[in-house]
Amino acid sequence: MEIFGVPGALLGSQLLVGLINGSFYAILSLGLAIIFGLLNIINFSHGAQYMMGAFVAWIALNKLGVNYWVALLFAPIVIGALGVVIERTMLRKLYKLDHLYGLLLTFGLALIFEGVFRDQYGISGQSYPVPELLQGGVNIGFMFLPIYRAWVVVAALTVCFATWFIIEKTKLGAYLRAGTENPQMVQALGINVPLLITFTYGFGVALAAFAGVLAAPIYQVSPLMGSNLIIVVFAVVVIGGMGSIMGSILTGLGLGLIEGLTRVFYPEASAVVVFVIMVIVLLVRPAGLFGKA
Amino acid sequence: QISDNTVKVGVLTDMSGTYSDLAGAGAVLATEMAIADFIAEAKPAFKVEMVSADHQNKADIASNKAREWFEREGVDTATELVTTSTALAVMKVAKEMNRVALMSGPASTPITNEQCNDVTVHYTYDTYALANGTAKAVTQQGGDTWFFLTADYAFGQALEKDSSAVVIANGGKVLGSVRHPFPAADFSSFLLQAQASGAKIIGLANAGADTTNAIKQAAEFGITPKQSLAGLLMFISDVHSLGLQATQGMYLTTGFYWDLDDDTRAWSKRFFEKQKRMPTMVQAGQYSSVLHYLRAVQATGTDEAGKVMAHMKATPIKDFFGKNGRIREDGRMVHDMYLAQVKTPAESKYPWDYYNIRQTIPAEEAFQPLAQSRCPLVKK
Amino acid sequence: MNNPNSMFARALPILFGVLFLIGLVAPFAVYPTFLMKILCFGLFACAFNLLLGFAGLLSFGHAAFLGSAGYVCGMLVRDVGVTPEVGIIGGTLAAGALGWLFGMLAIRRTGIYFAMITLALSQMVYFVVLQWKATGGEDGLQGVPRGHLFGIIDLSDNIAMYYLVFAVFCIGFFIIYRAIHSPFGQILKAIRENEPRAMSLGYDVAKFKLLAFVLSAALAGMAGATKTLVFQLASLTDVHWHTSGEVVLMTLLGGLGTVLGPLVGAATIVSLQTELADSVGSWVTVIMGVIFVVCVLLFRRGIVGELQALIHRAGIR
Amino acid sequence: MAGETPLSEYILETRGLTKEFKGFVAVSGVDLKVEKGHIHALIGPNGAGKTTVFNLLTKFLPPTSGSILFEGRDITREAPALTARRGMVRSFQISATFPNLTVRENVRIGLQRKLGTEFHFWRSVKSLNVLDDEAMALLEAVDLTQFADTVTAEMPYGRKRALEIATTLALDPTMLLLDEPTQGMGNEDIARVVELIRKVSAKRSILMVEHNLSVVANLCDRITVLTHGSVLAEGSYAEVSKNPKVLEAYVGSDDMSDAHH
Amino acid sequence: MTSAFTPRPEMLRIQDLHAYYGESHILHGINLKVARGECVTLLGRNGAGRSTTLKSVLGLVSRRTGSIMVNGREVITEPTHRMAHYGIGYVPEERAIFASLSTEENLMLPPQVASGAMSVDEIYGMFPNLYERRSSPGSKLSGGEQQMLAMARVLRTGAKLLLLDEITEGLAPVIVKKLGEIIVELKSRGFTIVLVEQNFRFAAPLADRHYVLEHGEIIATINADELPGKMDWLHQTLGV
Ligand SMILES: Nc1ncnc2c1ncn2[C@@H]1O[C@H](COP(=O)(O)OP(=O)(O)OP(=O)(O)O)[C@@H](O)[C@H]1O
Ligand SMILES: Nc1ncnc2c1ncn2[C@@H]1O[C@H](COP(=O)(O)OP(=O)(O)OP(=O)(O)O)[C@@H](O)[C@H]1O
Ligand SMILES: [Mg+2]
Ligand SMILES: [Mg+2]
Repeated sequence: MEIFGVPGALLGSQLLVGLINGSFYAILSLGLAIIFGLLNIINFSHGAQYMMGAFVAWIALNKLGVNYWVALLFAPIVIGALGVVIERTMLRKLYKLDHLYGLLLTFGLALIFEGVFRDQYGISGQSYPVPELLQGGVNIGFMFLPIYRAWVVVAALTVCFATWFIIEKTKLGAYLRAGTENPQMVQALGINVPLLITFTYGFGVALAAFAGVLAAPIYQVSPLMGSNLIIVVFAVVVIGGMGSIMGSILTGLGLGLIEGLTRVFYPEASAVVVFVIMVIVLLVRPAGLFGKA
Repeated sequence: QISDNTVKVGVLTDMSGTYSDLAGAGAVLATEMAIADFIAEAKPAFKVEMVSADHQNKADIASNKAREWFEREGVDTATELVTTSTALAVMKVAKEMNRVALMSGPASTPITNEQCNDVTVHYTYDTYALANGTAKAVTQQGGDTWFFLTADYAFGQALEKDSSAVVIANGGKVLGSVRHPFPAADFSSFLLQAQASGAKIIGLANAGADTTNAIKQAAEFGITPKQSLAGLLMFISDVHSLGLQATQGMYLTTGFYWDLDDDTRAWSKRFFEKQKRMPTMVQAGQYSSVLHYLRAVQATGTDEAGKVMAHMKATPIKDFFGKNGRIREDGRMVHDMYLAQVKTPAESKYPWDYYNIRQTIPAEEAFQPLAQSRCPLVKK
Repeated sequence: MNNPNSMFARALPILFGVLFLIGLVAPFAVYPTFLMKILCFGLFACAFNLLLGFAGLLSFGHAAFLGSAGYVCGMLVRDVGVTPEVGIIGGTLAAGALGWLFGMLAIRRTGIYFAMITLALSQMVYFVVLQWKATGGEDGLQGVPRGHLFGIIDLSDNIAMYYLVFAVFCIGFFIIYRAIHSPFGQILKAIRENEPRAMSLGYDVAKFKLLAFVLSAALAGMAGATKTLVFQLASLTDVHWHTSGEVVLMTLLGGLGTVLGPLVGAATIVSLQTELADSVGSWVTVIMGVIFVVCVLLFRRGIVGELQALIHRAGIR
Repeated sequence: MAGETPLSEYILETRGLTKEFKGFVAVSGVDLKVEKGHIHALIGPNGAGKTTVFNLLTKFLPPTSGSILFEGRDITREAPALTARRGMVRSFQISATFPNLTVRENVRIGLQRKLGTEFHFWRSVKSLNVLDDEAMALLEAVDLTQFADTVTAEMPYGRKRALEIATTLALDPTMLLLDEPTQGMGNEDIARVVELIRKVSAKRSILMVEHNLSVVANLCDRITVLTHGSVLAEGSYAEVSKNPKVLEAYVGSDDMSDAHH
Repeated sequence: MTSAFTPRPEMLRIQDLHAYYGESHILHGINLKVARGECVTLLGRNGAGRSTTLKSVLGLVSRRTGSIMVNGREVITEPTHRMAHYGIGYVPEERAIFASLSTEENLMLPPQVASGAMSVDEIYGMFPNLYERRSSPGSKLSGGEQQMLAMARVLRTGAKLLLLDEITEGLAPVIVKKLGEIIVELKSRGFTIVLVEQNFRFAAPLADRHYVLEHGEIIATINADELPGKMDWLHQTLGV
């Protein structure tokens, strides 16, 4: 079977690969969406925090002998804690101001993080082995699916939907959503909003670090691994609708698929296709696919 | 005869970006070593100084800096210049100011073809030599069907074009290619297309992080070892960062390997002591080119570009790097290149023991023949 | 009159005069190419500031105008063989036209959505520049001759080139200054302050934003075209989103919504990039990062903004 | 009076005006007629749809069905700015000024349009100084002369309302739409604004939403009472205040004056 | 001074309260006390500082000095989110409805800080409009519906000291009347109420005492029984 001259099996495998990439987009854009939605901060250092997640895993493995599974928990905690410090010492001062300042501050932080890691570890990056349990792959008929990639999809989707559930369906989530709008009033109702916000930022950052650990065995762990990703992830968040949790998850997955298809039909354009989609979406639906106008 | 009685060497390189590991600080160190060795050996009557700057892989920064160096700081030669766009920009400034440009970092062949000029030396390698070395050897050894994974920009396309020609000339077939955006992180889609093509060899016409990620993911998807990868532009720094597990068995062409003979080992040890890494061919080439330049200045007693260039071209290069080296009229420095195969982890006995040298490609065969040159300087 | 605002307003022409004189003699004290770079980016940032600082629109794709004008100018001068001033005008018009196109698509959106549409559109421009043969792709458009101004004055002389750049800057700066202090600028300010109200007073808000956008794009293009002549090349860097980000930083560092701030910001960043890159090597990005963080946390009004506030306070006392 | 009579004595007319929000009908089939030169009030319990009607009239929302006629012309689908230029101008429920401009500049923004130079980015701002006399006259009318050079943000709330009205008057509108013009004001300010409205109503028609019935009783020629999106009653204050349905739905007692502040 | 003899315990006592927004000094030493079960009003012209007084109690100003005692406990150093736990409920003048939450979610949101909180059903009984619009997002409510919701929301917390800022603003007379009844009922249930009002007709019959503010200072304290005698003065000062 062929579709536009492309064998069906190849198309199938491309879609699957697209889904895998989509999982990364989903989990990264989810973190961004949470931070934007609840703090009104455009977290430009998200890419750097993703990178640091991967590096923490690498350092843990090579310097401390900590294995992948522990790192999967450990790295988000470490980087999340760093996020908490950043929020407490810096971001806190910016909430009343325009988004622009949050964006600039986190941009500056990204420069610092990337610069320091580059200086310490060079640019070419480090290899992180696939954990033993997940090595190899299975032949699923139309393609060879590395087990590790299958794991990535499962892990990412689980985390995404758990997060969505917490924010949309629990009381804690309701506080968060209300706190986004009018923190003073939520405080007046007796809720410790500053703590909530700190926790939220830490959590968003931890999500980035989690994605970083997931990515470590696939990509080279390198200081710039996040800097090119970040702009695409922004686009995902915008297409989904800023601040919409489900929007960013679904859009992340969907864009992964579309990008995968572009790589077959017009590979040169695969880097730009998400922006084309973004323009079209925003022209038709000004607040993004899932955003509230 | 020598302005200010000082010869100033400018190292314009990527200190912080994608190429900072293969050039960068290591290239600055190599320059310092070259200057120190030159002073020790020649006891020149003039002073030799070095300045360095980060061009951040941006052509405008590079040209701006080069211009400033030439105009304000009396720099006599701009060197290294990894990334073709910066190289092209600087060689024009050098021509305008009549200074010498020594290029050990950049890869593209236009430097010695359409864009060539008489103050530029392209020193270490170029895409033609790499394609020629790797593609030819691999095809001849039975890897006769190819599929290219090409970085979608001028350099990648040139590499693909040159390699395809070599493959076909040696009786092989090119089954297809896919152009990926530059830079890219995820190659699985492209690799799957390469896999679907059924080609024996997947040629990686890209560089740096793109190459390393592609190699890593090829292993992950079970593409290697069923199909083989040929890195068309790989440096020892890439092998080092990927590790032998992922790269074992790959063919690559290099202008230099630290563990080749006693001379290379001696120099590389000195380099290693300072940099804690073994030198790449760019860094070794940088040393060699600067030394060659300084010797020419000493010999001619001037820093005027024309005279120095004439002497450099007239004098064969014989050092640990430039085996059978000479600079042709198009500015191409030709020297022996090596076809290397990456060792298996078991074969590797000590740190940085990465390559088996399979073949020495003689200087005259390694590079694009003058007859094919499109450089106006070449009289036909 | 002790009103510090009016004191400031009266001091401004004097300040401009002094700066103009400094600009005239500067190339004899400072390296002209460096100055030219500052002026080009200064104009770019001023044009950007017209949009962000005075119309409240954050464009995250302004590099598209800088870059495309640069390429157009470069191709006109190099491949068509026109004189430099025609190249600059051509580049400016091209950027203005592109700005109109961008504006038509983006102007009805606000805030972060506006920023993102402009970013997306500029990424497409980047893609075109990368793919199109005529632009030289990754290698950039190299070897653009500076040529002879009006066919007479040889611009390969740095000093001559400098005065052209200086003149372009002054023209651009004047246009921006005028636009801010014009009937149009007044409405723009009103729109930024309270858009629904401006609409209810009968002003077609979208048209004003569009005009501001086109003006800003054209002036950014003017900077880009001039820059191409100065460096004799146009490269992908000019259309990359990093450049779009950089101009935001320049404007903020100098002082958002101040007349001179963007120039000061551009000068600071350009000098930092050139000077630091030589002295601290790979730490330059870290240092830049630290500067932004410190700026955002401590000097939010930017250099010029803080100075103004200082004078203001002194004036009150 | 041959063919030259206006088509109707109504300056503003709606026919079957309806607005649905996802199944919820906020305004249903409202026929509203505002006579030339009248001050017409729109009152009704909370959520009756008053603000929605206003938003429909000023094009901030598109109607689901029905039409709007202004001076006999169907303006249902016109752009908001165009409607404003036709002479129908609104004020907002929440004070709408340009906070960082001075009071004089605020008024000038309103005046500026008739110069036709609003797109002239090459012209000096001094070219607007010709408007200063007129601006001061308007400020005089609302008693804000001494604030002319104050930055608007620094003014007390009540004065901002006055400024807003002055800016609106600068357009010399034939019809004013006022959404709760006295909301959030102290009684002193209310009295001032009532006077102001009376003063400016001389050559104009006014439609206002107002909860303060003493204001309504004082000012309005005609009153339309809205509940649940449709018209419950219409008439003069005297008529409406005796209507038992109105008393029940809106006042909640049998004496309208109970509802005066 | 009849109330001085009533032995009711003190719920709120403010002494020498100064408050600032950024650089501007708004309150210049406010002193007032409210006993449990009392209703007092703060009167004054626009900008007199009535809202600011309420905000200062909650810590929603940039800086404040002086003393604020709630139930005999000094709270001026406490962060805002602790205040609810001392039994303070606040209805701000801008209503502060959570636009992205539905009416019902708005009502469900407040954590219960004390016993005696009203159930959602009780609330709906009190405000039938809210029941009708229970699933609309807060942003889609009419001005008056938002006002009702803001009032209802604070009753959900179980707070016993209510700070109410212009709650009748923009409400139809029917609802204003209803609110009056609600306040009377709340008083009878032992709630303590501080009311900021423009609508003097509404406030006068409810309050035990009136504080008149001007320029951030209390210029007069009028007990309910003194009111008739002070009407003229009030008219003059407030323009009532
Ligand atoms: N965008 C919207 N989407 C859904 N429902 C809406 C929307 N806007 C208003 N409504 C509903 O329509 C009804 C009428 O609202 P409107 O604001 O017109 O009332 P109003 O008469 O101005 O009341 P108030 O005096 O309280 O301001 C209300 O029940 C409100 O909840
Ligand atoms: N956030 C703020 N920043 C600066 N100044 C403020 C702020 N809020 C209020 N003010 C100023 O504080 C003073 C008192 O305001 P407040 O809101 O307490 O007045 P009020 O008596 O409640 O009157 P109103 O009827 O306007 O609500 C006013 O002069 C006002 O301009
Ligand atoms: Mg309303
Ligand atoms: Mg108030």
